[in-house]
Amino acid sequence: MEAAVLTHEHGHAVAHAADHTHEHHEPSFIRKYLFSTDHKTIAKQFLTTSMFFLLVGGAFALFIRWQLAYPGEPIPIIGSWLPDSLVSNGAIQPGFYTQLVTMHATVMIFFVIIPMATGAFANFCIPLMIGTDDMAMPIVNMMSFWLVPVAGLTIMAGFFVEGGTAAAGWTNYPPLSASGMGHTLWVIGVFLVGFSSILGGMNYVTTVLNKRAKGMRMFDMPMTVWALFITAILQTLGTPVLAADAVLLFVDQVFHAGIFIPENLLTPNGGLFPNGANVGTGGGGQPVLWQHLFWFYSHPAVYIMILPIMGVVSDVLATFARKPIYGYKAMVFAIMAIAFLGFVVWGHHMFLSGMSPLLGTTFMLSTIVIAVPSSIKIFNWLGTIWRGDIHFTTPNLNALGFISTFVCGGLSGVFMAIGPIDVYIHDTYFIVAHIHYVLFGGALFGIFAGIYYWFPKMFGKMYNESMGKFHFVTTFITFNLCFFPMHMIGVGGHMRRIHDPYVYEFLKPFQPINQFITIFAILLGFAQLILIFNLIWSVKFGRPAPRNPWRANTLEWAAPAHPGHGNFDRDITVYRGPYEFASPESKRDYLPQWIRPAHVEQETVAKH
Amino acid sequence: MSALSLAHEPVTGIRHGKLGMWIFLASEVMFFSGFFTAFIILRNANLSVFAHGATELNWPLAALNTVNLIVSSLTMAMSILSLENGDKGKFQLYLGITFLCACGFLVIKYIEYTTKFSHGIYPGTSSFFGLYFTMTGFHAIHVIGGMIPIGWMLAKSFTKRGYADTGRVEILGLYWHFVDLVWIFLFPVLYLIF
Amino acid sequence: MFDFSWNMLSYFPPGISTYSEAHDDLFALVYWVSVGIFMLVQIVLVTFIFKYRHRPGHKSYHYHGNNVVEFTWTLAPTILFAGLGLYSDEMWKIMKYSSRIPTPDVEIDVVGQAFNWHARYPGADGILGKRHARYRTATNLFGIDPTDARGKDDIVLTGEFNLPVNKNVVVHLSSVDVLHSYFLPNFRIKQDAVPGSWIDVWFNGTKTGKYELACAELCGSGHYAMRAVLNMQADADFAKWMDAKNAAKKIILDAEAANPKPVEAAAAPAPAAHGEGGHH
Amino acid sequence: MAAGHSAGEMQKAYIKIFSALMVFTLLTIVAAKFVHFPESWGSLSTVLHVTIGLLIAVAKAWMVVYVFMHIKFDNPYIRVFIYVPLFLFAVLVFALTVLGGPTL
Repeated sequence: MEAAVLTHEHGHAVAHAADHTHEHHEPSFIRKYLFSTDHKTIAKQFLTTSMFFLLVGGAFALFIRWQLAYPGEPIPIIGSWLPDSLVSNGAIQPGFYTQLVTMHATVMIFFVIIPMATGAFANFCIPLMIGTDDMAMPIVNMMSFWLVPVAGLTIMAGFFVEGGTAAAGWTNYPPLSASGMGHTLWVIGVFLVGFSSILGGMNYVTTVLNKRAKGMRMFDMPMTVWALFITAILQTLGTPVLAADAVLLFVDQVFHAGIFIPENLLTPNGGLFPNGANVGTGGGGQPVLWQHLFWFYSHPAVYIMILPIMGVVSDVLATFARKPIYGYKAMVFAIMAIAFLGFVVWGHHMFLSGMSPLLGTTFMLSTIVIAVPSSIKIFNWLGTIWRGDIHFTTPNLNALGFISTFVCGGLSGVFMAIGPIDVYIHDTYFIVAHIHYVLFGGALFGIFAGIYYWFPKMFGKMYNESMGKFHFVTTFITFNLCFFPMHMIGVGGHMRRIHDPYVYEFLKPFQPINQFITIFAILLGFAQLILIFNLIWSVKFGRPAPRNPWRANTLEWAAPAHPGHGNFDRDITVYRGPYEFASPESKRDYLPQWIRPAHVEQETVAKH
Repeated sequence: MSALSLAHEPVTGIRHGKLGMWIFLASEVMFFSGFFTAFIILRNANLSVFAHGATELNWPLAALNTVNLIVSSLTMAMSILSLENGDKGKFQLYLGITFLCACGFLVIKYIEYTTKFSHGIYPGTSSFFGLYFTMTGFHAIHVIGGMIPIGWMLAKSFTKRGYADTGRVEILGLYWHFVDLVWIFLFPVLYLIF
Repeated sequence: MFDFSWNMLSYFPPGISTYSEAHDDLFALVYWVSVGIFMLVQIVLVTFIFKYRHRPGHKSYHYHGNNVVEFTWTLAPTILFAGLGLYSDEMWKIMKYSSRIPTPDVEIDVVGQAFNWHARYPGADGILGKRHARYRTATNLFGIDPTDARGKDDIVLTGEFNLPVNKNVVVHLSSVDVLHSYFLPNFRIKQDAVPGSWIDVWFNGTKTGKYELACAELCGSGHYAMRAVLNMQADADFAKWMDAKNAAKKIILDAEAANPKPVEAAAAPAPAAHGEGGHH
Repeated sequence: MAAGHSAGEMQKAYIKIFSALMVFTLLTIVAAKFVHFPESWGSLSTVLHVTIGLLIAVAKAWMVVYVFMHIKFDNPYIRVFIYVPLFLFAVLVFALTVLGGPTL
């Protein structure tokens, strides 16, 4: 059936090709856009999919914000469209609210930031930046993408099953998550998206190790590739643990084996929780075991979300400061250190879980050490722009914005690393502020920087610069005004994931702050439409991009303006590191990796 | 365009597929690590339940399966060797034995499972059996996952063109030995020691 | 628009436990260190952005970095952060190590149940009766052992609890269904209530008054309303309140002894206030 | 084929490993099912059974990896893919059992 469709479509495409006097044999629409094995097409598929999910997740966030600012009041316009099982008179019901917080985080983490960072960027950048034609395993690559929409649909299907979708938070802690169809779908979806991540990761590691262009040593690779490479290692080693955890939760949900469910638990109706442990021969399950295995993946996952972005930002900063990366090797070692430490610090998410306090001390010390490589990176970025020649293009603005917000997110992380302080701020809005400073202010600004930076190579068109700048400025301002006050209500004790904070006396004074946050959250949400409009408009009407619009040094700019299958139209040999900006060897202020030394000499200025 | 020399020998000297397979196996080790960690923690918390559960299992059948997998591992290694020597007949023979061993493994597994079900033992019976069915079940899925390419290569080798991609058979071999490896740990941990 | 303060520390609810001050001081230390680093980085960043902006004819400095500088800015944060970690460990030990829990003056059991908090007081004999999960039912949430005489007079309360000030209170914490988290903002206390295990939490309140107890771990749709009130009383008032509760319990126990049919104890949990449907 | 090793040598090595695996399988069954430690040893007897069983399993696994999976002959670089996940597994188990055990 599949094959029949393929050949049928294929025949059509050939006919069309003849009509339009195409020179080359044109693959069918399905082969070209749906089941393409070209890494650039797969990158675009990842990009569009996660852009779509970004809008979905953003909409969920605005629902949440509306409820916190104006609890019990109907959602404007949309409220009346939603079914009564979710809203009453247009106002969000508590059950729907917990589904929203769960789905907002699930979508944003598993279907926006991870696919964007390790799907879109890794796919687009790795082969181009190491000077090769495609990934090592193109078909595996295609499978890696197609698992994402399947997983997304599986999780989204939860909204249409009895009892609604998953509602136990994105961390899905049992026993709350151990019953209900929505939770089972969540577990299946996460397993699938994890499989996609593993397939992607093994492909990226192989590609980087095996397919580098002639002359390119590991230490000639751009920071983006380094970061993506280390991230891919994290993906392949961390994700399977989450997969195993998900399988065990599935066994608990479907067969009630009692792996995470202790003996004799009550359900909310007062009955006994269905559980192998209750029939007499069973043992007590351990809810904390889920948390250990979950965070053993999900802490490295935090770095899966941020490391690629750190690489992208390094490249963007160097290019637009027209200056080599300060401390290239130190940056690489810092990434390695973060990745290694990332695997031994998961317990700081569990200071309150009731685990042994000795383990708490251990995790506290290991976690605080992770601040060191992070600060090395910050200092090196500052060193990079020091005595530079900074051009304020949109990608660079986003990269600079990244540094500014990431410092804040990193420092608020120190509070969480310290156990006794975490006791108080755990599960409050301080954590929410932190995660958004890291994942929105950090990852998303870096993603914007990357999208603008590689847009010309991806689509062969230039994006609209003024619209890009406007998008950055509005996003940066509204972002800070939206998320910074969350630190304050967090210190005030405002819990996260609560449908109506004002049942508590001590939270009542925070309603004006919540309204303030909501106003800027709405503005922030709408500011993203500028980005989407800019991208769509520029793909259609943008000015054609030159081959190397940023006068950058890395190999992707050696490829044609809009590279086709196979990427390069010239042989690629690498002669030097990726950041030879303002080199005295060259008359120009940049010296690409692929220029032959003999060729450079022709334009060399007299050495002083 | 075709004169481009972008496609060159793998930098590490290890074929893409083989390198990818090793990374995948590293990933698989972590996957089973998750199960084994859960097993260790729950076993320590519920020693008597686990000890009782293990006595319900049929260890002679599992021992037979162990032998089964060891034989298949040997024949898999020998089949690669035969193909490298160009001995098509022996390649088919050894790969055939490997396939048969895998079938035998699944048949024995089927007998084990159905006996458990007939005694009223299901994954929900206790956390021990939850883990037992999960771990052996995922191992069995891996066996099936290995049988598909084994069967395909075997079928291909009987066609006119034959099958001569030693690199691919070697990659498949790595996977197959890994499946054996997992069983080497599952056998004592689930059936023997408690 | 609202009371706004740049000083994040001013948002803390008033601290009223013996270690809330030490906790807030530690927080303040980390806060000011962070503010210092934050300001430093932002000022440097803005200065560089302004000073090294692109101007025609301006060329950047070709420089790859310096190992001495790298070493310095690796070592400095290592010392700073490791010092901070080691310094905070003492506070962590005070809050969490069971070996550091002082001799209790008052001991109670607390369990979370979607969406209520229940507490068990030792009753007239001053001793909490034995408990085990296998005795747990919807009406015996604590799993009080029916064969243990010391458990007969235990008093179970829901939603509002009284405790004495200036006494070491030890709470044995658990849950009967899903994870909850025992959050007393004014006491700087938070601890997950984990079904299947009993975790000790201790505090010593220094001020009388009504304080709120919240659930901080998502436990279902009614999570937001899983609120209870903790009434901190002077010693004498607490004793009076306790006596009244014991007397009331005695009447029930006596009636039970006289009447062969067991009278439903006052201990039976009130129906959950916000529990309609609840859990999926 | 492993460089510098003739097919005959390899075949001999395979048969040797195969025989060792068979012997070790027998050994592990005997140790677990037919060796009984004195009752008075109590939980030590369980600990001994577990240790012996796992040691034999590790030895068997090592033989499979070393010879059947060609680690002995292949690029030494591949060993990384074995050591790293084993290290992480060790971290996980160490944290949950040794550090996670005591309540202080």
